[in-house]
Amino acid sequence: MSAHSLSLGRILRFAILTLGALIFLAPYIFMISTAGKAQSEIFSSSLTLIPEQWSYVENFTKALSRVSMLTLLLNGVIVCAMIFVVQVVVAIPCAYAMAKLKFRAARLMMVLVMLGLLVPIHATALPLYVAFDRLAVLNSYTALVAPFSISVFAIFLFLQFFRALPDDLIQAARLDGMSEIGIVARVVVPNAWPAITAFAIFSVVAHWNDLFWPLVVVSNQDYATPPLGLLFFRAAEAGDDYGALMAATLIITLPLVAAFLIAQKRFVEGITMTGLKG
Amino acid sequence: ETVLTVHYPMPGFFKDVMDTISKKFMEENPGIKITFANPSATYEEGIQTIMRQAGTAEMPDVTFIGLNRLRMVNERDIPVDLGPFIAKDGNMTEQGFSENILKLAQVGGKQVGLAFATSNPIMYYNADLVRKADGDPDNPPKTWDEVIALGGKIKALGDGVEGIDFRWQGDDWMFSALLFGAGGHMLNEDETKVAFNGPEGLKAIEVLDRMVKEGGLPVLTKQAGEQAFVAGKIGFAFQTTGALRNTIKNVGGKFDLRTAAIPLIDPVNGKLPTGGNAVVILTRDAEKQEAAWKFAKFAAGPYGASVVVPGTGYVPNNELAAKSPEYLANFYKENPLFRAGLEQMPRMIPWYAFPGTNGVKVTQTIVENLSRVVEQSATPEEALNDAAAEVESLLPRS
Amino acid sequence: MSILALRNIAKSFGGNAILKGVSLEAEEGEFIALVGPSGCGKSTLLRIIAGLDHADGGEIVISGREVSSVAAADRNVAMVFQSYALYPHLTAGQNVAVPLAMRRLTAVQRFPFIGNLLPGQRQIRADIQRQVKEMAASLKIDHLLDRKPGQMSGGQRQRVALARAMVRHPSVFLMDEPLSNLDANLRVHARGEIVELHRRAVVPTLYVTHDQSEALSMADRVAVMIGGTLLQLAPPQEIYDDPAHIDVARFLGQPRINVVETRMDASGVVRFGALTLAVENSAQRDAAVMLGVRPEFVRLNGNPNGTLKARVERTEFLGSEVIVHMRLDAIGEAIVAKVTPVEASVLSDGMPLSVEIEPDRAMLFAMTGERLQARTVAVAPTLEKAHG
Amino acid sequence: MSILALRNIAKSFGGNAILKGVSLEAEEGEFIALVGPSGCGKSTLLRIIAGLDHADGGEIVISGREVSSVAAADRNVAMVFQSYALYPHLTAGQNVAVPLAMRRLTAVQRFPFIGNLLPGQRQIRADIQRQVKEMAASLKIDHLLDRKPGQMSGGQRQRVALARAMVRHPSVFLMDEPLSNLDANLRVHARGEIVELHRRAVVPTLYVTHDQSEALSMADRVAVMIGGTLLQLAPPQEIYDDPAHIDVARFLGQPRINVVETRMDASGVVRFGALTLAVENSAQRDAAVMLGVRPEFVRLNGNPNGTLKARVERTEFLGSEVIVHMRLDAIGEAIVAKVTPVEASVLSDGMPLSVEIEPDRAMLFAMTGERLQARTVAVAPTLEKAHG
Amino acid sequence: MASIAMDMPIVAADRREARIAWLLAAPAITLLFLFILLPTLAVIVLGFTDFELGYGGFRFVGFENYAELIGDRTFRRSLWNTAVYTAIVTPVSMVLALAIALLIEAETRAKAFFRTVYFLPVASLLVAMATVWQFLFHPTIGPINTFLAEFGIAGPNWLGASGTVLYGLSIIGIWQSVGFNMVLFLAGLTAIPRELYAAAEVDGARSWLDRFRLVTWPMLGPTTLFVTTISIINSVKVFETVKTLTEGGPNKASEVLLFTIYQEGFVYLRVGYASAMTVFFLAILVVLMFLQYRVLDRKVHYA
Ligand SMILES: Nc1ncnc2c1ncn2[C@@H]1O[C@H](COP(=O)(O)OP(=O)(O)OP(=O)(O)O)[C@@H](O)[C@H]1O
Ligand SMILES: Nc1ncnc2c1ncn2[C@@H]1O[C@H](COP(=O)(O)OP(=O)(O)OP(=O)(O)O)[C@@H](O)[C@H]1O
Ligand SMILES: [Mg+2]
Ligand SMILES: [Mg+2]
Repeated sequence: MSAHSLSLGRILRFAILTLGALIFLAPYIFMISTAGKAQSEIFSSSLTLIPEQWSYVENFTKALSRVSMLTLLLNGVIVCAMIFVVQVVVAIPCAYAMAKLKFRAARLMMVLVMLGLLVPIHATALPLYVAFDRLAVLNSYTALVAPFSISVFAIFLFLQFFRALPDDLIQAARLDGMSEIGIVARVVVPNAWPAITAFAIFSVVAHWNDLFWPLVVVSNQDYATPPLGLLFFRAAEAGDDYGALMAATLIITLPLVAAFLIAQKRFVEGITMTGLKG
Repeated sequence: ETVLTVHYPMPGFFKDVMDTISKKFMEENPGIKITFANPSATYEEGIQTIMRQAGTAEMPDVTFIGLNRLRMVNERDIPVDLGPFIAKDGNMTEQGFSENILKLAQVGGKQVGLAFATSNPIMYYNADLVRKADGDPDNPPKTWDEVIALGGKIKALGDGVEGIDFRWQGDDWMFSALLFGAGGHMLNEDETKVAFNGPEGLKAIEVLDRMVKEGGLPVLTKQAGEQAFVAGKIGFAFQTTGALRNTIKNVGGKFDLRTAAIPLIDPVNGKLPTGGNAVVILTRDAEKQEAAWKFAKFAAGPYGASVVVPGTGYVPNNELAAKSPEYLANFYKENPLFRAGLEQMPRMIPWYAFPGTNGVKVTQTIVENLSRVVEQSATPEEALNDAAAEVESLLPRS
Repeated sequence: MSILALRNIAKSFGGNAILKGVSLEAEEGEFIALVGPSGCGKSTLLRIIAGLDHADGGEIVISGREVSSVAAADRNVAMVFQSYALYPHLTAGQNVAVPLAMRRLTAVQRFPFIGNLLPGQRQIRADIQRQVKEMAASLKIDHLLDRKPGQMSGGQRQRVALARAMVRHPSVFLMDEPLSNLDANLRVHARGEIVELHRRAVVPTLYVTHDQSEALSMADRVAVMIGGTLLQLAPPQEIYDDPAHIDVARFLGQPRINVVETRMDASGVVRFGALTLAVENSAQRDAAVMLGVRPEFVRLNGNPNGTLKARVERTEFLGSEVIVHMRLDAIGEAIVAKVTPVEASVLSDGMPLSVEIEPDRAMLFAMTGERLQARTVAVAPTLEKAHG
Repeated sequence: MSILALRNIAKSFGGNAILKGVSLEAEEGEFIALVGPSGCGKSTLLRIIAGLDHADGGEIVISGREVSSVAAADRNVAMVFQSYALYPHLTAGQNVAVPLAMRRLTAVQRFPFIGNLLPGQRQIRADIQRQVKEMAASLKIDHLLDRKPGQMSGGQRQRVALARAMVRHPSVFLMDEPLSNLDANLRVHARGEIVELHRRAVVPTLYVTHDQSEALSMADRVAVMIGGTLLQLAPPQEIYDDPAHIDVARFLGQPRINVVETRMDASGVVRFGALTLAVENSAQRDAAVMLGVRPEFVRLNGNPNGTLKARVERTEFLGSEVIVHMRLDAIGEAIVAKVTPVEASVLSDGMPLSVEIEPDRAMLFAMTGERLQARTVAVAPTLEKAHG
Repeated sequence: MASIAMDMPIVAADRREARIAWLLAAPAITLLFLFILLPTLAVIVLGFTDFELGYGGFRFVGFENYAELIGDRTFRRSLWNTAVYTAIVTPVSMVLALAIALLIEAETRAKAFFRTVYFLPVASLLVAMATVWQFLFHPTIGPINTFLAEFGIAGPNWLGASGTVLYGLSIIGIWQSVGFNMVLFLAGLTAIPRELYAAAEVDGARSWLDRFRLVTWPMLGPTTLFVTTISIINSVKVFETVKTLTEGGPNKASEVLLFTIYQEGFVYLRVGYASAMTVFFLAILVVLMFLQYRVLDRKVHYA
């Protein structure tokens, strides 16, 4: 009897998840469908998902030829990787200090972190732009990466996770002769993989898709990141070239999805605090 | 070799045009090299970019700025005065730049640029729907009354079909079309008082109100209206001729697309605002300025127009281009849809730009009050008076 | 010279004084067992010595250096945590190797990938591996070296934690109940390994345990901590035979020492059953005192007419011995005796008998708990014994 | 009717067979101690019974119902986890109250805010509070009820975990080393509480312990599990005096039983020292056998010229008794005796002496480990004893 | 005297720990200072000027901008709209995210698939996805209203009408943030010791809900606090959808804070005024967030 109700629950769960997935996927379904339609087919009074005349090749060719997609993607990878590495290297020790060390400035830091979370880049873009111009670093990877070298989001996220690590674990590491940096690298980081993975996902997604900042600091197309490429398919006043736009969007989004598929395994291997008693 | 950095907005629209023009230009002027800066998505973003970059090493040498923003840019002393170059050339009319055309890109008498791609508002219509509603597609409505009546009939067809889409969102351009079409003005002569709340203005806004009440004008966002029209769900669409090429592509063979002149409240004295952009020279380097002037004339000249017009729907801002068979004469013969805009060219006057620091905000205020009419949350009088009062307060106090 | 000295260590948690001035000195290579009731502050004391907690007051000297301001990592102490505190993401082998790698490899050599390319490190790594294997073999966890903590049993984890501490060469060993989850044989074996290591390393060791036989058999001296103070610090035999305080006597010895309240007369003499004890120079005369006798010194007499009549309440079988719970007829107090299974075999619940207390084995304590040194003056003639 | 029955439970972890078909039946109110070496699968077995792990094969019957497909929450078992598994965010009191609240309050009543408004729940809550307080008092943790696990000592946490299990009225009690972190007195006290509760509740109890005296004194029957199988399940005295397997004999008894290899002649007779044992109906004649004698049955003889000459290697003081480690001259094997401190006081390391084995106390085992039933045939005359 | 002497080493030890902490935090503090604090200070200074983009100089005008702010209807409207948007998006997206995270964790099959699907909106390029949403929400030819029409429901004019535009935007906001929050919850879930679930089961936490309330929810405390904070902040910072889809309209019905600031600063080019707005907006939020954090942090259990 209980086995029966169990499977009923499972069917229900599966059904809910599938339904939700459909709803969440809907925009993508339309996107994929649109990417395969000829321009005249996109807007019509009847709703069809399957293109009447398959224009995938055409749209994708357009997407790839109109802009140098390879440069864009490469720039995206370089910028995202640089940003992520710096963010993690900077944020993790800081979050560790705030979470596990007696640190009187921790409270002040907390205020700063909150402030940092709230300050929109739109607001500080101008002063930063002026400063970067004075330093003559506009149109460079430095300009693209520097403002994001500090991620208050990362500090905040890691702080919450590190606080949940048992003190005994860290103290055992101290007794084993690890320096505080060593503890961060060898004990804290391996046990906070889910958090770091989550952050990696967010950081990469955010900066891969960021349109605002690259537009501000990059005028040389050699440093353009993927979303800048999308501009070439947009003609706000006169209507966009939707098919090519969707195709280009798909091309840009695909690497992210692939990266997520790899990263999400980390959630499965979540570490539970089994080395401890209590 | 002189290298010119050129910046332009709306790359989805202008990229091919720019590529073609610059290629040809470099062929003809081997000493000058054109490179493109990262384009901006919209006119607004383009201006922001320029404003930010003004005075920095990043500033491009040449850019393209929306006609209604020339005044603002000029107030900040960003564009180079082209007057001396014109004087030096001395034969602008011969090159196809008539006085009228030069005026489009003048601010307070100063030549801040050359109109590059210009547009005026026209009427698009779905001949199939017109036919269904017992209208004659070959003889489209000439007055707003006719439009509204036919629009009402089309809406009555049902099946989610709407009568009219009128591009009132975004800026005051289409309101200007109604206002100027009634012979009205935005401000008085010395730009100290609001003038759009006079009888012309009232007529203009009443037309909009009636379109909603009787003509089947739904509340749609800009994109939604456009999409519904190309999907064949709307009878009439009033918007820039610049969107023509795209509309043709989007419609494909779905229905019989036609264009016609936009009705004027005052068919005699009515004028139409000019949309589009002007090529503006930014560089302060004398040598570059020379090259830039060459490029500006080339882009705004007949060759430029012959590239811009077919690819977009803009009207030629160069008189040579329109008439010369070398350029566009044949094109117009073969593409009647493009003729509506061309024929309205004599009525084109500059798109009015408000003075003072709140210039842009003023247009927003007008749009917001229009939306109250479209949503029918205010009567035309209320909306107009509120708009007038608000705009009044935004004008520079002198 | 003492290698480890604690002076007046005090610690409170939110107003509760847990340690109230604990002082202790350990000589080079001395093995001190720290015992005390659960929650008395043993782990806290170890943590303070290791530098993981700050004392509210007092001094800690390790190898002649005052270390209060020295970081835990620099004190060079090895500790077995009561909670094991294994690194959950590392295998048992890696867990054990950590302290070695930390001390023997430079930061650069420990660096992933790059470190592996440096000269010399390969030799050291191999050496570390060997040491880990040896240690693991001696604690019988060599077959577990590739498992993560989550895949091990409680006792296995505990041994890994022990191995991680023992593999090092610290200045001080601190062990917090390192064998509590092991079975008796393994415990005896591990005890042997610890003692052996300790003998070789000649490092002072502070060993917390709840197992008395562990404390008594392993330690050079036993420290009994009760109520936040060290009540006695003495060699095992002394602490067992000659406790300084009734709490110490009560705490050590299984089953617990029998204590009965009785009176000391004005001349300083205490009489109980057949026993007469005299206390000299005591401040407390004509006062209540406590008389303590360990169960193994309580003899049973089958004749139910001795001086101390009692009745068997129940017997408890412990394998090699039997605990007899009785109640004294006269004063209604419970009394416990430890006898051999053979002696116990004739007993039955409710059976009346007499008990005798071995002369010279009774101890006297003041009501405040302090020991009163007493001399057995006379023993009344006993009846013949019931069993051989 | 058996309340708890295990039939042929098997479990492997990644190819390692941990449980190889364990069967066991517990009667109503029976207290079974489960002992075995560390890592032998005791915790695993308890987890399987509780429904927290799935067995690879076998049946579990609780109160006549096959529960393999019943969720843990519905099996109504109470368990003390070896790792405590306290809810870190709840205070001790709340931890203990959880199982009561879960069973006695409905889902709606437990709902925050709303639940508090429902009729009847206030009474139940008060009742739960009372029960928690009582339980806490009996385990001496009443002063800790407002602390969170992080603020408690190891032993205190363990008692909270114990209280959480004991406060309920389950169908089965499962306890995984519930007293390992307690000091001797507290342990004895807690033992008493558990036995008392068990008597009142009349619920079968499976009790894992590494403390032999615990197993032997508390249990109705002791189950010895070694190498994934139950080697013997019998009452304490039987399992101690009459082990069915050499591993059982070796596992129980502190210090470990002395085992020497010797030979059985063709007539089934084994001679060792002054001892002659005869085995009847044995399949193994003229073969090597093992002779086992518990240390408490090894007597010391001060005369170094007895049949079994030996030399003292070291002595180990355990308070009420002393362990004497010796080596037999003849065969070089170690032999251990347990004597009183008085007997031990005359011994010194290296001293030669003789040992004697108490007649009827020697056991024989086949080389495979099985017990061989033997009868003492004759004892050679012994020399007079050296001490009392 | 003696007690002072005794305290000394402890103080020293604390000081050493603090020094290490400073050292570890130093890069972060430096960068924080450079890229957040300094520019913010610049914004505060700008808030007291009449700086306009494109003009070289500016004038200090004291609190003039702030005075204007108080009477600014648009700003008030956008405060209100932002509050409404946040009040819808934050709770809904959090509850949905937690539910989905739990469902996915409980599911045995197709975990990776579901995780990816629900995460997809996060990975999407909003400027591009906005156009898709715009189409989905199209009042006449949009799939949503077409679908509703199947059931005889006349779908609303989602993004076109001032009455529904905020809800339309909220739906997009929820769609985007559910995956974000879900990833955080998934990460939080992995950190819960399995042993606690075992204890809960044995204690009779029969239903899924019981186990959730007894173990999951409290142990997720730090994660939830984090997600709440971040969700609120992200909702308050809604911008791109408004910019690409509605431009704040119709008639300011979807005017939100960041859009208003953007509009003032970058479209009207009144950087001084926009800066004052930003400062005001930050001040409100910092106070709010800090209060929220103080209150909730106390209820959250760490380790
Ligand atoms: N997840 C797992 N993966 C692999 N092996 C495991 C796992 N869990 C337990 N084991 C192994 O199973 C065996 C039995 O473990 P269990 O915890 O039942 O032992 P135990 O008898 O309780 O030991 P102890 O007395 O030390 O607590 C051990 O050898 C252990 O290493
Ligand atoms: N963080 C804390 N806050 C408040 N009290 C605490 C804290 N940590 C420990 N205590 C209390 O301090 C006392 C000493 O704890 P400690 O862990 O040193 O005991 P212990 O002697 O090791 O006990 P056990 O033998 O049970 O492990 C205990 O009563 C405990 O409840
Ligand atoms: Mg402890
Ligand atoms: Mg176990």
